[in-house]
Amino acid sequence: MRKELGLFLLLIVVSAITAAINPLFLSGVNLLDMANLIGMFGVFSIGEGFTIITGGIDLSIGSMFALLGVVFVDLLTEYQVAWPLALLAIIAGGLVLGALQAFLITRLKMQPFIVTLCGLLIYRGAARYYTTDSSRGFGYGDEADTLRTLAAGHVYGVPNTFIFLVVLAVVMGVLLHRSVYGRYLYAVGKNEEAARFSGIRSNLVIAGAYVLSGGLAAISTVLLVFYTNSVSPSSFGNFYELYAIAAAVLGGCSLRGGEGSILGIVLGTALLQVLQNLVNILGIPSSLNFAVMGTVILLGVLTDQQLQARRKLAAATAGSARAAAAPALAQRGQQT
Amino acid sequence: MRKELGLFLLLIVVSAITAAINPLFLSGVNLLDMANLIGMFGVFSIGEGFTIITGGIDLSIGSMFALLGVVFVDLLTEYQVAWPLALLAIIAGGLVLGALQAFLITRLKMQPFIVTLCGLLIYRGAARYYTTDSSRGFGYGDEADTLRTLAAGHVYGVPNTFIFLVVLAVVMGVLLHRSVYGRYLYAVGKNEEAARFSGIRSNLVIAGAYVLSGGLAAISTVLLVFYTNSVSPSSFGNFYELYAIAAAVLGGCSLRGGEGSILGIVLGTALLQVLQNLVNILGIPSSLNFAVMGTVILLGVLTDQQLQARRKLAAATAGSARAAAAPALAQRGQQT
Amino acid sequence: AEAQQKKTLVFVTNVAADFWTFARRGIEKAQKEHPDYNMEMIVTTEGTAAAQRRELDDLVARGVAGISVSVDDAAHATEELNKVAAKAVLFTTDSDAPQSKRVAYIGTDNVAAGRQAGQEILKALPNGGKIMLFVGTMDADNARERVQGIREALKGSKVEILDVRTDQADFTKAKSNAEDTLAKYPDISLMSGLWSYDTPEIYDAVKNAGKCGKVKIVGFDEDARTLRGISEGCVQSTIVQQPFEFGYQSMIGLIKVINGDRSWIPADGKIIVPTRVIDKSNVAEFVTYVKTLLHK
Amino acid sequence: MADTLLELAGITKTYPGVVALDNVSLRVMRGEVLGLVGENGAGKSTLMKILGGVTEPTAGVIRIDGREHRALTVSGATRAGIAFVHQELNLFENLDVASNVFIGREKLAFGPLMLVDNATLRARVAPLLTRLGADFAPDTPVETLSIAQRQMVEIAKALSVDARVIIMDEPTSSLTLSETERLLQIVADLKASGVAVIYITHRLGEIMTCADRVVVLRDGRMVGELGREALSHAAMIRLMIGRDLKSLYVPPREAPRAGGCTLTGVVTTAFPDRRIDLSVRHGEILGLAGLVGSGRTSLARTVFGIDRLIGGEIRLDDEVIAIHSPRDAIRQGIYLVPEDRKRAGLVLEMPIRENITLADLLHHARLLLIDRRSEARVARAQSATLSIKAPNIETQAVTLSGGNQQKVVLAKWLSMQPRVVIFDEPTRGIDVGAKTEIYTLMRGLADRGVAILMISSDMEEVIGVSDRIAVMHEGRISGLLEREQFTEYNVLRLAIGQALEPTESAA
Ligand SMILES: Nc1ncnc2c1ncn2[C@@H]1O[C@H](COP(=O)(O)OP(=O)(O)OP(=O)(O)O)[C@@H](O)[C@H]1O
Ligand SMILES: Nc1ncnc2c1ncn2[C@@H]1O[C@H](COP(=O)(O)OP(=O)(O)OP(=O)(O)O)[C@@H](O)[C@H]1O
Ligand SMILES: [Mg+2]
Ligand SMILES: [Mg+2]
Repeated sequence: MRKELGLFLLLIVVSAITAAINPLFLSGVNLLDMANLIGMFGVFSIGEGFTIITGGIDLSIGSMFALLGVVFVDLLTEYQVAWPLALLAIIAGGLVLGALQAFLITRLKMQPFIVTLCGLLIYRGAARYYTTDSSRGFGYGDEADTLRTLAAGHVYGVPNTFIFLVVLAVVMGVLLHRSVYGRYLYAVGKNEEAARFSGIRSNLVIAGAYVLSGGLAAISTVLLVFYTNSVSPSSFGNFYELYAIAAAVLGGCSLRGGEGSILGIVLGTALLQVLQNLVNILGIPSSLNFAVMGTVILLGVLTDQQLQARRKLAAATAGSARAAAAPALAQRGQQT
Repeated sequence: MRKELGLFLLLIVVSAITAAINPLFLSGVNLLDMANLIGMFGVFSIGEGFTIITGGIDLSIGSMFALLGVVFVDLLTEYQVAWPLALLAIIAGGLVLGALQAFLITRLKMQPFIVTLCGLLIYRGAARYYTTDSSRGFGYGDEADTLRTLAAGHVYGVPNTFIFLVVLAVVMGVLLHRSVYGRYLYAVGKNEEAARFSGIRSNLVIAGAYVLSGGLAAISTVLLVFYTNSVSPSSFGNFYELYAIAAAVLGGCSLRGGEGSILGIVLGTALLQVLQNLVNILGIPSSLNFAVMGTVILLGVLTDQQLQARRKLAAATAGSARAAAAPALAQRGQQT
Repeated sequence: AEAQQKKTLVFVTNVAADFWTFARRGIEKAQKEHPDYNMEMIVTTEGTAAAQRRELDDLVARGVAGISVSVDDAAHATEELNKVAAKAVLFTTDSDAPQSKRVAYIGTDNVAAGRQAGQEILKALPNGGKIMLFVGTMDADNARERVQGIREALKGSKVEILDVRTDQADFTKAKSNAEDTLAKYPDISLMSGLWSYDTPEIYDAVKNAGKCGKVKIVGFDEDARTLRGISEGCVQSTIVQQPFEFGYQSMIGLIKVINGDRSWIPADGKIIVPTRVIDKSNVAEFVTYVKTLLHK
Repeated sequence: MADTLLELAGITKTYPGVVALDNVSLRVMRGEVLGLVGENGAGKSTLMKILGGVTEPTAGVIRIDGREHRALTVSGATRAGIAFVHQELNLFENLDVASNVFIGREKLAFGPLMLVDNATLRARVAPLLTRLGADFAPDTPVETLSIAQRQMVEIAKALSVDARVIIMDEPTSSLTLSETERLLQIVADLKASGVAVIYITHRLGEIMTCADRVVVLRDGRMVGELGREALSHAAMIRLMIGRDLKSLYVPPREAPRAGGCTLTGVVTTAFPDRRIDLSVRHGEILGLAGLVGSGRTSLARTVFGIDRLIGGEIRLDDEVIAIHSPRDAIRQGIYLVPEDRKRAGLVLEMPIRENITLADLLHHARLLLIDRRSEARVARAQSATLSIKAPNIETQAVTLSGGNQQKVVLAKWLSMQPRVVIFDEPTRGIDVGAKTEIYTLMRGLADRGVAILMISSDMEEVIGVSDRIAVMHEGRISGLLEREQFTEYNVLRLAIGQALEPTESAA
């Protein structure tokens, strides 16, 4: 929880400074806009977090958005499929892509980085080929109005995406932190061999994370599509996997696996969105958008690490020696 | 060497098929064009390979190109600096950025993925801010003609970039495969702790790889700048780190560290360039460019892995036992 | 506090490109004329509809008075634009969204620009020939419209469009696309770059291949090397827009509307800034103009 | 002997190129303690893994309660009442002790939600820890535990299953005498309550204490069985290595010389409030005994420059030396054979040759380019001297047995000029045959004038090999024993922090 607390403090400090410079930061409109974005980005970041906890990574998310996005819009507009069906089809699509990657990773023992990198390349290529590089959107008609209201509407002004994220975070939080599956996920992420020796079917556990990530990416696709109302296959969702990874890592996930929490991921997402918002709100040149993000991530991770090291040193007075040395070594040491 | 042989065969097969469909693939013009691109991409892929062998990764290369690129052009055009000075300045710049990252990774014990991801964000932001989002190019004058001839010229038709790559590959090959530093690099990549227990200064060894990667990125910047003659801070070199990683991984580097060869990296680069070229030569829709690349990487890595597993099975007759099991397990280990 | 009093006008681009530097100069000129306003330019980070929507939302939240935006994926942004139009004076520029409630569009007619390019291609290839088009991505509106214009102009002629190759705005890829085309089609007659960086990369590739004059080039926009190519005679001509005017007129127009003057806006809201053909005859004068704008 | 609990019949297991087990049959009776011994690589762990459901046999059957199984799964084995303490630690550092103990067998709450009931898990683990005499709580994160403490968690894991058979694969390899004794007591208790224990160890003394029956494996075959009455060190060793062992320990040939390595007031990070004074003379083997966590490894790491020296000074032949990194130590001729050879001693994926020359590479290089022939020469010479069993010097270290791996680590240092060598648990997990060879090597070094500090938790070894014994207790040296004072009793008294009995010191 310490990690989350630190992140929360960072979030508060950044927000306070921004609000001090431009009070409009705290205006209702702005907060709700941000809530909406946090909602959308949070959903797929949670999925990414699961794959990172297994010690893997999912680089394919952004391209999945493009592929599922164009298909989704086409289903609704071109083929006039009823929205519940279209929604189901897209979610199924996400799950299948996730399962495919999971198969390559767990069965054929390929590295997650490679598999999902190829996914990144292939899905976007497929989306571009399928549309012959033209964008898809809801233009003239009002397709799937019910679904649109669900995905892009709000309740008492609070965006549904945000409400959805809160509910999802609770459910996933229980899954990750309280359920057997969650425990196995941590176990597999830390020491897969030992997990197998304990009778855990590690392949299934890992596969689950990728399938989940695919499913959540599919849901995010729908949210994002209704946010932008259009999908341009070559740019839709480009680089979003990096947001997700950054959010998860900021939130305490370790790329070595076995670490991370849902609360952390959500806070990480929130911080990234606040950072982007403040660039616009404070009128900082937009070219500095990424630079601000990079700097804050760097400083955030660095501070956290230094604080933790100090804490450990203090704890070491209680008599532990290897404790401090071992993780420091493992930091960049061998895996599994 | 087996891995390199397999890759070489793949390269031959792909080329043969392409040439069979369109013999122009083997025309002098086309081969020399490709040689030029292989030359440019090979240089920074070798740097990336070094960081991957340490068990790390360098995601910042592409953004370095942008930042160093705009500065380089400005030095030559705006500030009229003599080209040898400008060249030195840029190489120094690359080394310094590399050293900075190395410092964060080895001294402050941050994960390479995080550090270089932040580099990716920050350098590009800096480039865009510095230029206020306008591109830099050699327009009206003929700046640095000597350097241009060096970087973009050719000898008996063979592009200098390619010749440079060959020389560089030989030098780096000796460094990696024959020198003390190379041996240390593998040792540190495989087992940092054991390396330290043997008196190797692993921090220095790892830092060396990042500095080298920065330096080679700087040289690539110069080559790329003279290829395109202009640098747009927002798109120059975007995603090139992925090419480099893909080339290195195709060429036998493992993201777990401790594996890889210069020959493999060069062959990997060549394959990627051939794949892009064949998309154009065969008139495959451009939209499928990335998809073709993704598919071939996936199939290549997969086939190689299956072949290796089979070979190991056969080799095991010689008596090695646990050896087979261990790498198979580690296969899906986490990355650093 | 004073900054809060001043009304803020913002110019939002669709991608980060050089083109917008000219617009920036236009905005700077307007700023000088109207120091009582606060003028800004936002060059988007991503060039995606999502990123643009976020920027617009943030600007509305900030309470800016006027926005002129080059719309990403105009056909589908209506709803968002209407939301913005309810809170601020909204212009579109460069890329229009005619269904939306924007007050005015200040920019190019890209189909017309395409037709102009088509005419130039016909002029360069009186006996017909094979041509290839190059662009960043085809899912951008201006790319589609320009291609459409070119096709319209070439209809019925003996000029054949072989293909459109895309490069994702990667200059290196743009150049290697051009090189590969020269390798694949030794008999290609003309290559045309639809985005500003495409033409100079084509020019380099053609020149390196020693095919200047044999392979003709017609392009868009005013990249320095494009203009140099025209002076040298390697590039036939280029179709230039007047982004300076986009920036300048957007700002001046926004101020007029804020002050209640809408009389200058036509019924369909479209204020077309005409495109010009730059060829050997007028390139010298144009280069001087560009230089004074960029290097001041 | 009527109660056969389970039976392995005709078990064969082949790995590609290796026959790990060849037609082994084994019967386990209710309430007996079955010792399983054999050299490294004899197939002990493999046999037990088959029984624990971790691997499948190539041929043979497993009979439990009269039912035949071709193979077991982990959960199947657990259901059949088989619990397993693995040789390699199989813990999850990111989880707490209770979660580790019950991993894979969580108590669930809220029915279909499959949530883990942590409170119950902790409540169940607490008594087990008390029984083992562990000094940590059920909710302690495992990452903060030492190796020995972790081994206790592994044992608690096995005890937590309501097992009929508990397999213990080298459970005491990291434990010192007092914990070992406690474990042996637990084994006795288990036996009394009718639970069978299969006990694997290379410490034959433990077998002598607890086993009812011993089965000996060699090269994957069962070569013999000894009943309680026929049990002796010599008998076991004969079966294990197929010949008699002349003597385990070699006496010194020369008396220790003057000079050596002296520590004065050394403070380590592990015990910032304790000071250590110790000196090792050239030509002697100084044993360093102590309980788990007494600070011996920390001392070794500090002297070797891995951990920071917080205070005090290190002298070598009366000269104060500054050691900030292993490099400094190596330059002074101070070498460390670490306790965890796979992690710290070897680069497993490298060939023997490269491992041997790793620390001394600059001597095999001209202009920083490596001279492979010079490397090969040294590597070949070393593997001949140490009789490393491997096809050739290009064999990867992973494929070697534990003993041979340890010899490679030794070869690395012996190819240079050692002045002081610290051995941390030099024979952990190594069979008797290899042990003797290593003892002989150590003695050879000492006779050549090298000062040797041998950290060991194996009481027999400490007493058998050392010329003097220093004992550590909670971060300080609690006493020094000369040869005539060497008794288990004395070592143990010092290890638990009590003074020697006056009669002893007077004698
Ligand atoms: N990984 C660890 N985490 C926390 N504390 C540790 C760790 N390892 C050792 N310690 C503590 O550091 C102190 C010294 O341990 P050290 O390993 O030096 O002792 P040791 O006598 O060599 O024990 P061992 O027999 O386990 O190697 C002890 O208090 C021990 O509990
Ligand atoms: N997963 C595996 N793959 C291939 N060979 C293996 C594997 N596991 C064990 N072996 C081989 O099987 C043989 C028996 O190994 P095992 O681990 O059972 O020996 P052991 O008697 O437990 O030795 P030790 O005393 O060192 O623990 C050895 O030759 C070993 O190399
Ligand atoms: Mg074993
Ligand atoms: Mg120890």
